[in-house]
Amino acid sequence: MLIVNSPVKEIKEIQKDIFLQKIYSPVIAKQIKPGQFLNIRVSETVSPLLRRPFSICDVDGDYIFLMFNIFGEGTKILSHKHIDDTVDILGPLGNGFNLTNDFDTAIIVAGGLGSAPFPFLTRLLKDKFDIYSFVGGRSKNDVITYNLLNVQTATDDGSLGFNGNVVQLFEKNLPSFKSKKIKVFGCGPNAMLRALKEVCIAHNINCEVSTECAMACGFGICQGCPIEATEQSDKYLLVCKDGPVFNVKDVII
Amino acid sequence: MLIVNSPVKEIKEIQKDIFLQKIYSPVIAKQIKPGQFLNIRVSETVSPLLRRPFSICDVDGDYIFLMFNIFGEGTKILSHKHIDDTVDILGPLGNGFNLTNDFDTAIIVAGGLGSAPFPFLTRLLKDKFDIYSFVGGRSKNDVITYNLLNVQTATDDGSLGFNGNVVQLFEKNLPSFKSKKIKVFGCGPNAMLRALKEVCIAHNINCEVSTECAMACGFGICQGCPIEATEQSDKYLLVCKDGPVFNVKDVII
Amino acid sequence: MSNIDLSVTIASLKLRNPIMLASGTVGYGNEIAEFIDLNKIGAIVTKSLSLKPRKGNAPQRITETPAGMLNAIGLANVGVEVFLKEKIPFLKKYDVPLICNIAASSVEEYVECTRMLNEEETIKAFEINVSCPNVKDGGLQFGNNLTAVGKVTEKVRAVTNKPLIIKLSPNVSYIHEFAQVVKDSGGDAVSAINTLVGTAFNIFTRRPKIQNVFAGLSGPAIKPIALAKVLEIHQKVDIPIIGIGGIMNWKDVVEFIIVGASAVQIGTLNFIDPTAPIKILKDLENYCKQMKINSVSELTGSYII
Amino acid sequence: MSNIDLSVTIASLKLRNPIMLASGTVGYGNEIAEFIDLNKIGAIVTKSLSLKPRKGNAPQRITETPAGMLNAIGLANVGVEVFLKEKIPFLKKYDVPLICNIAASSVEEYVECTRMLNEEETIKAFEINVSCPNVKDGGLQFGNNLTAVGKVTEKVRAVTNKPLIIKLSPNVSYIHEFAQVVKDSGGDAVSAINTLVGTAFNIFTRRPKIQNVFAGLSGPAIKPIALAKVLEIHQKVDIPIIGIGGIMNWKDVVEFIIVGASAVQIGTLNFIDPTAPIKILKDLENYCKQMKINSVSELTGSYII
Ligand SMILES: Cc1cc2nc3c(=O)[nH]c(=O)nc-3n(C[C@H](O)[C@H](O)[C@H](O)COP(=O)(O)OP(=O)(O)OC[C@H]3O[C@@H](n4cnc5c(N)ncnc54)[C@H](O)[C@@H]3O)c2cc1C
Ligand SMILES: Cc1cc2nc3c(=O)[nH]c(=O)nc-3n(C[C@H](O)[C@H](O)[C@H](O)COP(=O)(O)OP(=O)(O)OC[C@H]3O[C@@H](n4cnc5c(N)ncnc54)[C@H](O)[C@@H]3O)c2cc1C
Ligand SMILES: Cc1cc2nc3c(=O)[nH]c(=O)nc-3n(C[C@H](O)[C@H](O)[C@H](O)COP(=O)(O)O)c2cc1C
Ligand SMILES: Cc1cc2nc3c(=O)[nH]c(=O)nc-3n(C[C@H](O)[C@H](O)[C@H](O)COP(=O)(O)O)c2cc1C
Ligand code: FES
Ligand code: FES
Repeated sequence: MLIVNSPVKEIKEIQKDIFLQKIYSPVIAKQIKPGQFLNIRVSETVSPLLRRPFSICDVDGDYIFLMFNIFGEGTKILSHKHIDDTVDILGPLGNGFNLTNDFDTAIIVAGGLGSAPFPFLTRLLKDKFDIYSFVGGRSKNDVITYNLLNVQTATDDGSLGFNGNVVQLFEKNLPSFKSKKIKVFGCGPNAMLRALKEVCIAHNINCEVSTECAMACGFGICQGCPIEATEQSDKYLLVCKDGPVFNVKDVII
Repeated sequence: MLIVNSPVKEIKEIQKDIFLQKIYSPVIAKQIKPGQFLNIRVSETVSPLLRRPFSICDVDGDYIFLMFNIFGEGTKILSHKHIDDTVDILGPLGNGFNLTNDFDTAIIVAGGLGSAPFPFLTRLLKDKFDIYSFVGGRSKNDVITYNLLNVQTATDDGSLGFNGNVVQLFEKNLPSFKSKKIKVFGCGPNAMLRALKEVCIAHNINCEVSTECAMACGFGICQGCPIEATEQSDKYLLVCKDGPVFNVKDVII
Repeated sequence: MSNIDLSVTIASLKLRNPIMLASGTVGYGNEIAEFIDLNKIGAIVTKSLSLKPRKGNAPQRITETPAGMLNAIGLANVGVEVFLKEKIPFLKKYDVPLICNIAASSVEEYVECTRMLNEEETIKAFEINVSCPNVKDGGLQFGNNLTAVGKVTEKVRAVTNKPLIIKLSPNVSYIHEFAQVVKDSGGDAVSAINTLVGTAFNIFTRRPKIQNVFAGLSGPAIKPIALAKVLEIHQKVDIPIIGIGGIMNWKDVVEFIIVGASAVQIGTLNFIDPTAPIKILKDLENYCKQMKINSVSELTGSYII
Repeated sequence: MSNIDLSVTIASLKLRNPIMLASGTVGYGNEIAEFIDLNKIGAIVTKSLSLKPRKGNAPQRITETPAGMLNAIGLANVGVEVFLKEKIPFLKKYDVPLICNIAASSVEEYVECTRMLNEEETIKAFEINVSCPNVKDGGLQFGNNLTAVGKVTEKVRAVTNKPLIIKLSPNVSYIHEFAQVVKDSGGDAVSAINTLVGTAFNIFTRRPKIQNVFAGLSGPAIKPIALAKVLEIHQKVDIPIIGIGGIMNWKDVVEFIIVGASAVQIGTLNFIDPTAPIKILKDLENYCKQMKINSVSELTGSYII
């Protein structure tokens, strides 16, 4: 964990309303792993006051990438940064995806901005594993397939790909992975993660999801980010410290 | 009085720490008079919350100019604007200098950033009147002579021009205006304005000063900007509405 | 024309919409009328009036704080007589409900002010400021004292039949107790909240930034506190509430209404954007459309807890 | 090395400097130790401890507000026993005064917690949280009730000789009355302030943003209020004050000290910049140099009004 002021080097609108920000931050780039996140202070003023958590989207040499849409004030300010304006980064945070497990095929299941952590995961896994990506959204504009491999898409309104949600699409395709040792990596809205958990548990599939919740500190001192554990019930887990990546077996989403 | 969102077109550091900002704002440019001011919202966020008052420094065609230094958060944000970023302007505000009086020679007495309103005044008066400018500051770097005419300078530390304050310099030069019908226009810190008032009243010179104080609204609804009147004592005058320019005879500075 | 009903009712006071302009943040209406059409506003509340003119505090009266501002104007106002003679004529030209806010340093003065203003038909209601923290002889002891608030309400009630609104102090532990006293003493509604007591010092001179030392905190900084006070009253006392405190946009207005306000007042925002009240009205209407709400009054206290 | 004396004394508690880390904003020190050298800090205050472990409130527990944040953590903590067994060993490694903050729902529980912790020599003082607004069975009634605060102080005083600090609720009209009761009941110092009661609602779901509905407001938004409370106490009661509320930088620290604080606590800022406490120390020293102040304790209550 460190705090570094890093210059923005590029901001691209990779598709309508979705921004990719390239930041020069060699030390973070060196340390961070897929599934970890950064807590970013977008302004020196008190508005917004708190840092904003963002998944590490990708790493390329000394550069890191964030992916976001304009949700509120913080992301608006972030999207308006000029080249060489700096952002104040606290990270790397959280645990990241567990990549040591025994699997030969990685399956990504992402809803909406849930695609954010997966370009980096894909980059690291693609030479050693088979990767299949199921990507969904409410509508065509919400589906983000940027830098993913072997993509199949789903939209709630049928405007792109499969007409339905991405977990249904994934389940429909499950039979094709029968001969593989698969591991699922999920990220997206809670409702989607719940559905994904159900499917994976029903089919006894190893599945990790990156969860989201309101955060203040991002590193375990505020107790602001509880998530209910499946087992021990006398205490909550913390999304920022014990997660954000959890095995679906371990938490109640 | 109107509210307009106007784009910044140029920011120049005219001397160390002193910025001149050129803004495209045709309607304001058309209406505003020297000595009036603008109340500017520098950010869409709540930080800073209130508008910041600035004298109109100059007008050129459809462009207006502000002059400022980095004092706190508001002026810092203002100085960091990029070209075509907008500022939210409320104005013109206040009364401005009274130029209908009977005088043939205008004398400007300015301390520090008190020079701000005078480039515009000079521009409007220079073809019809003689103008002499006495400009002071604590030290060389604080003396702002930008676009002023017939300038004599004073510094407290003697690093430039007369060694002493600008009011002393002005008083020393008074004899040279004996044959003229002079009017003095002053702006600067309160201590300076008090001294100027004393000199002008002692010598029975017509003198208007642009005063400053904390403001919220800038147009008379908050009652935040009282200044004590010389005459009637059952109520305060408002700097924003009754001023910011006052005849030194009318107010207790 | 839209078919959303924005009108609201507070006791017998009918307003075309719930957006009022708060006391002390619009003077007597003259200046803000240059920016907005007062006829479109729900109601305008005057600067607090006292029996005699008050000069107010010496400068400095205001300073900015994080997402807020402190003020200690000291109730500078023209006094009831001058108000009636010189300020009412301007306001008569508009078709906007006028609410007179009254501040005083004794129960008798509250009653006397009300009596003098009561005849003027342009005045549609009274808002009694028991909570101004900046007047040393009045203010605090009234607003933070249940008995005093009860007594003021009762005595003023006795001299007017116009809707009587008591503007409550937030500087108390349980504001609903005050709302209950107002109700029990014959008041028709409460306004919540007035400013919170605050201060600020210059660290180089070690002097207070505000000449009066203690001052009133307003602006978005106080919004969460104001919302909690409104909700507390709504949960415990059956009385119409006018929500005030840190409103910056239509979303804040909706939030106040959801937690229990029948109408709201806009204060500090008028200094920053005097056109905001009108913009908010449009946005409020859009919200109602989007949420399929026919009448904004349905929203009042519609929280789901 | 500099020749500015930053050390301060609060009753018998000697601190190397006035910068403490506030309860609930640094856990038990483990995480923040990755960012700063705890040995340089004036003191560290633990998350409120209760007799038994507390799971705390269900999510959502926090939300941002203008220049502030609301929290209703619900005093999630490991409990006194686990604290002694598992958390103290880490803290023992540092030479930083440890202050145990205690929260309870009854006078007996306060006393019992204190008794259990009193033997542990690493603990240099107690801070009694009578003012947490988020615990329904405890909290509010204690902090806003003079008699209860007096009783807790007296009973806890009876079981410890260590410095006893009572952390006051700001949700009262006259906080100095509480400081006076603390003094009269044997307390050594007061901390002011804890969070203010606030709330926030989602306008589309109409549900509270915080699961507990009411929550505590902290951050720069509350600084002017906190300063006024500290000043009020300093003007009326002769007791050491620890100033808390919205500190974002060294200037805020100086402001608190000028209005009467002997030391300060940094809360929400730790979430935003955990290295800030150390930076503030340097800047505080520079300020003293610039102002020709030899000992920071000279500054306490040095306002000129
Ligand atoms: C581990 C993690 C990784 C993330 N990765 C990304 C990413 O890669 N790209 C991206 O666009 N977004 C990501 N997010 C979400 C992102 O943090 C929010 O979109 C961002 O905070 C919005 O800030 P804002 O100021 O624009 O919006 P605002 O309108 O100001 O809202 C943000 C506020 O809402 C609260 N909040 C944030 N998230 C939640 C939530 N899930 N539930 C309830 N309240 C919440 C916070 O307290 C915050 O103060 C991630 C969140 C987490 C926790
Ligand atoms: C009529 C008028 C004209 C002005 N013209 C100019 C100009 O042309 N150029 C220029 O650089 N500055 C000018 N100023 C001063 C300018 O408004 C301040 O420098 C500016 O507000 C600083 O804002 P900030 O956010 O940078 O500083 P901050 O540190 O945020 O301080 C500004 C805050 O201090 C308060 N404040 C501002 N002025 C005073 C004061 N005189 N006394 C006490 N408190 C005060 C305000 O409440 C404001 O919120 C003028 C002021 C007035 C009233
Ligand atoms: C400069 C100023 C002057 C005020 N004067 C009065 C007043 O005279 N009477 C009164 O009842 N409230 C007065 N108030 C309080 C406001 O009406 C309102 O209750 C408070 O500012 C909170 O709302 P806001 O956060 O929207 O400003 C004043 C507020 C400000 C900022
Ligand atoms: C997330 C959070 C948790 C807190 N938990 C506690 C607590 O357990 N006990 C306590 O006495 N105060 C607690 N506080 C209050 C702080 O110690 C402090 O009094 C308050 O936040 C004001 O200071 P600040 O504005 O610097 O944060 C908590 C504050 C926050 C923000
Ligand atoms: S965000 Fe602070 S503990 Fe997780
Ligand atoms: S600044 Fe508001 S009345 Fe002058």
